[in-house]
Amino acid sequence: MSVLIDRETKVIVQGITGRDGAFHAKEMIEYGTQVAAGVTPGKGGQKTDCGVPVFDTMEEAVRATGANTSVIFVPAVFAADAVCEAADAGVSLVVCISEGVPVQDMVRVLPYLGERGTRLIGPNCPGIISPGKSKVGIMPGDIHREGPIGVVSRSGTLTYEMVYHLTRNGLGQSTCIGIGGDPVAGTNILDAMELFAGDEQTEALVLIGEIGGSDEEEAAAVIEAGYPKKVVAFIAGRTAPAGKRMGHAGAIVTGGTGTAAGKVAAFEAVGVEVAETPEEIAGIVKNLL
Amino acid sequence: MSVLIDRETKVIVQGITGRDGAFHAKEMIEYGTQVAAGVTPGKGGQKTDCGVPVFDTMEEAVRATGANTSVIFVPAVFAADAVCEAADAGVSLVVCISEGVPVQDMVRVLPYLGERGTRLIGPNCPGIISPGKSKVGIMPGDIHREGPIGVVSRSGTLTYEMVYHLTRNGLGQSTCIGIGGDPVAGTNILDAMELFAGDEQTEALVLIGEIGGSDEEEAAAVIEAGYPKKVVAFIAGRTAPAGKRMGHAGAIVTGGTGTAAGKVAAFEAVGVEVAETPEEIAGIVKNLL
Amino acid sequence: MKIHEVEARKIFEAHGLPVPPSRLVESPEVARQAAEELGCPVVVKAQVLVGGRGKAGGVKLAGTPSEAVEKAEAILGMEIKGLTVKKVLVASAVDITREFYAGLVIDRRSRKPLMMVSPAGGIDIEEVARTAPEKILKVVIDPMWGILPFQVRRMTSFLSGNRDVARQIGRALTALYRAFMAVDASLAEINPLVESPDGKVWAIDAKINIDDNGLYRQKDITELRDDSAEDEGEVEARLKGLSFVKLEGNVGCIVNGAGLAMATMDMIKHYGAEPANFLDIGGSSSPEKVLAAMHIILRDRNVRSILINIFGGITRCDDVAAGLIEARKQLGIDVPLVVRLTGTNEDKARELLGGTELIPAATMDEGVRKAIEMARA
Amino acid sequence: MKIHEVEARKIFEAHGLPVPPSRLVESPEVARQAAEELGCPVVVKAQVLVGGRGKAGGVKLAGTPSEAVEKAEAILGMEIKGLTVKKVLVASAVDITREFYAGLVIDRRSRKPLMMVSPAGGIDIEEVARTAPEKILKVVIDPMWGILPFQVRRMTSFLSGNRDVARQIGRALTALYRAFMAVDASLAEINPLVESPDGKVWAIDAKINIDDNGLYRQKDITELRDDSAEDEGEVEARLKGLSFVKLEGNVGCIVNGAGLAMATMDMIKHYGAEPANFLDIGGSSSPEKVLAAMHIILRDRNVRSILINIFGGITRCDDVAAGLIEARKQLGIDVPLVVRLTGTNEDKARELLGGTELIPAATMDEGVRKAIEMARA
Repeated sequence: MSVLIDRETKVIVQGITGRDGAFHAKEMIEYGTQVAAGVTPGKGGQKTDCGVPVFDTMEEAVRATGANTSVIFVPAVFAADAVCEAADAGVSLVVCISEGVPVQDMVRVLPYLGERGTRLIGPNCPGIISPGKSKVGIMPGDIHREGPIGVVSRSGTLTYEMVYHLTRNGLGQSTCIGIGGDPVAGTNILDAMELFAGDEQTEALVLIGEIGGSDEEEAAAVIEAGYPKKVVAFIAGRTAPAGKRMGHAGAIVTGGTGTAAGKVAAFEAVGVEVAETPEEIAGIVKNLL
Repeated sequence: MSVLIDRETKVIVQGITGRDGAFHAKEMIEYGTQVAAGVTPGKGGQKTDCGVPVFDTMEEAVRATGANTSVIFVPAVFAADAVCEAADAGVSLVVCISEGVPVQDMVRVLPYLGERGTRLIGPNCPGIISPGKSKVGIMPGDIHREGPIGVVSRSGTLTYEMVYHLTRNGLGQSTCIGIGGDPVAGTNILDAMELFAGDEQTEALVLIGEIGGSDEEEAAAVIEAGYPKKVVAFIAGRTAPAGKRMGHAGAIVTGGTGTAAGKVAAFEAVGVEVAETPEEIAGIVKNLL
Repeated sequence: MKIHEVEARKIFEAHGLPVPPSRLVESPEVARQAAEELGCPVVVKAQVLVGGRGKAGGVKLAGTPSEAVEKAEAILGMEIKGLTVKKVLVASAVDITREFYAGLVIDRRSRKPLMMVSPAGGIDIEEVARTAPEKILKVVIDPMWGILPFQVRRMTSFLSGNRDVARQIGRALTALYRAFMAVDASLAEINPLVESPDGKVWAIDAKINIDDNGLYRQKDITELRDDSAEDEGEVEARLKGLSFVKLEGNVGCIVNGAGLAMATMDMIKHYGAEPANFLDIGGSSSPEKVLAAMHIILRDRNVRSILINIFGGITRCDDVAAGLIEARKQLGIDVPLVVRLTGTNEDKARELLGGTELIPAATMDEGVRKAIEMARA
Repeated sequence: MKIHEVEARKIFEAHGLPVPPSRLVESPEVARQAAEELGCPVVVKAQVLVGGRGKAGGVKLAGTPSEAVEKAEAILGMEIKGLTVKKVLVASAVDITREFYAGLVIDRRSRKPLMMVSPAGGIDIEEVARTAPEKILKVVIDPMWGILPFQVRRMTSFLSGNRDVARQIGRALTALYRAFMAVDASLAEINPLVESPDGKVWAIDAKINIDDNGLYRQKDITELRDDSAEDEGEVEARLKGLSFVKLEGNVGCIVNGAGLAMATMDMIKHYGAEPANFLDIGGSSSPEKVLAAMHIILRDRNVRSILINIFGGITRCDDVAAGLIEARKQLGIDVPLVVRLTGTNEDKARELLGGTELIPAATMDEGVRKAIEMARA
């Protein structure tokens, strides 16, 4: 199996004529993803260099192709509109790569999606990859291999670093979900854990957390209550000072909550081993399996 | 069985110290309904004549009693707030008797309830009765008898008239749901049909429709697609002129849509017999069973 | 509640819709002045609260101030669907290249505001829906967001290929939505929204119905209510808290509950007669309401008999009986009254009415048949 | 983005919160004038973008204009958490009967605005949360509705038994919410909201943080940014589109991606040294960004070595290498650079860097260890 995306996933790229959209549409196609269409208002009727038809609206693109997923590369200012347009057009999964989306936009976007039964990954995320099947995002495909490890992460390049070590040590991945670094995300660590809980391919889960919020603490509580997969964790930001935003809008320690130490302790208290460096992760996972 | 309410239903009366709220709380208790508490802001700590404790907020009332249902008698101006308060406090069913709620309030109330998984009946409705078990509403209890007929109705007294004939002819009711006469209601005919579809006690359903909207036409389509219960209908407003609101905010024929003739034809086209007078209903139901 | 075009124009304008300037006038001479001030050509439009003014000759173009006087003379005093025209609007006329339709209602299915636009403006939208549904685009609007940019794009590109015109239409649609929400409208319509030869977009007609339930928070609009544009009985009913609609038959009826009232009318028709009215006295009805109801029905000289059909619940039958007795005393009642009272305090009511000439009926069916019989006698 | 109290007060006031009058002054003499105009007593408050001003002696009461001068003299020029006080606010002092706390954030769990109120105002709310959590009431607000009346009732009755005070608090909370939403705030706080002996409610402190992602539509607020109140390196980083946070160690680092940058810092610590900074050059990094990053890090005289840790994806390793070469040319680099480049165009980068004195590392682990070694050398 795998979660969220597989060989059947049919993708529309919103913002396909932009620099990033065009580049990553090509990369996704090369990886083997079914990129069915692109959308850029005012550019309908064109085709991209890779032969992907471009439509003016999501509604037309979905009607013409039957796509079930969209990935968004539009500037942050237009991102909320693009997400709502995708949900309205009926896709069941939206992956928003765009970063810089105001949090108040997300506060309104999420109930809108909820009413329509659409899942959002992101914003400000690297996307999703089910190695060997489909890639809907911007991660380098070649560091991944198909296998039994699920990955859920709040960051981008750190995930690549971790996956690189997993793959080098023969630990392929079922699906890697980059949930993004914003404080309000469409899918959080708990939501992603729920998805992996029912996936047969996944034998163990690597959670890559960081400072800010309490997703990791809540994940620990879920694990304590009984979670069907083995879990290993990594927490970035042990040396981050309080009150400073560390790049990601969501990575900030406020008033003693959201510290790396608290998250590490929460995991260790429920028997989840936490790697101290990215390289360590592979050894820990191997010992578990 | 029965739908929505039964002997286990625990009710909070919002607006219990008002004239209507006080009167009907008493009537409900006399019918056998478990009225656990009442809420009126500023009157917390009192008890009603029937010994029902009054709280200032729904949150306190639910916490203290574990009630799962509320029934609202507050003036229309405060109704949307009361419905949201009930949903926020965690009850799963809210019955809003209040009439005169602005439709734009309902437009905002319904997504609010949707996010919290709360069902609303009404506004501007007589409520629900599962004869012999529980009554959460304002209908005269004594005209009802327990039995195999489900009733869904957009009106109040017309329903009593119909139920009166059913009961006199030995046709008891599983549950009667008065969904209310407003154009935007928490539960419409289709939603109610879905509830009855899974109810073992219900053998046949009486749909009491009226002019305005297209609930009845959509119900006919559902029946055509295969509905597990036998259905009989009545449509009020065959003589209503176009463009005039007939009492209920929702009872208006606009531009040739929502006519009684159209609704009758839609039902008859799918084999649903439509009674011409309220008295006829019992005979038709008897022939079906 | 319906409001006049002139008021709807003001509301639209206040929310940023481009509306041609206009003057409301009550006499032909003032129409001349208005036409001179605005500059001709002007349109002279009857202000009545019914549709189809155009077809009825209530909207006319005037090329000169004198023509404006003529047209105003012709329209003022005209009867349109039973209503006398007392005021006309004199509005700057706009040359028309294209006509669009834009309307908003609350959609019962999605339970949200629904915007409808069509490039076939200027004609009855129900007609377009019947004959060319592909010419109507419907967009459900989320009240948390208002119209989203992608929705504006869908609608404007459906209406116009011209980018500048599309931009103006987009702004107009956004303004229409804001106006709709701000006044608790149940319907807001621009038909037509037009494009002029110089590429400008104008709302040259305006229609707004207000949700009666929202009126309590729309004080400004409540003051706009024009009683003179409504049936007298309906105005009186509203003031007394009753729901009343006048019809053309001769069997009057007083009922508690809208559904039962409609069913009563239907049954009168079913047994071969015509109902004179719809009248719902509502839930917890006092004797005063019954008295008011009798007063309203007795205005109608067509009425030959009256059926009182009550299924008591919250409504107490003895209250209704008391009201009827009071009405007999106060009003000169010269038509037979058939009374069917079932439910709460039915026995008390029977006692009160015993010995009067009121005609009792045990069931709704019997009541209807007796009332028809009386009306025919 | 943090804004000064004086600006937060203006925003609150514009949204209807009762805020005592005040003047922003930069010299003790102007403080006298302000105190005379406002009437004594006044409070003199340091305007710095850090918390804990009160504890640091940055907030003082003055009973006379001369005292105001004294206090302003004492506070102006003071250092609070590394920032020099350049301006003070002179505000009318309010007598206090009770102190409340009211704050708003975006709640990560409900993904909605969350209002927190407490009758234990005036002290650190985190402290209250730790020691007496039952003194904090949290209410999730639906952005479609804003604060609903029942929520206002819950909060006001939690704070005050006095009906008039509760009514004023209710209005203040509603205004606080409006202000929060209007300016794209990520945090808005009144601590304390006070009741005075005459039963009036006042917001006597004001704190607002703005969501950086919302700044593009908050032009007025963007202009309020006070660069002088921030670290110079952080200001430069922001202007160049980099994320930078200065720390106290001596191993500098330049990384692509916030998570990897944190992990790099953590690993420096893990191997026994201290990171000098957090620096994320972002996704599609140009040579110019690398140059800017080097410039920012080299400001810091503590830095003994710099690790460049890149996991190329969108970021191209050759771009980073080109930036490094340019930096070597333009900047006098006197510290060793350890370079770990993996991923897109890794080979090209290696070619570019061949023959330079840059120290290559094959893995992150090796890079960190080499950088620490160099720093210690």
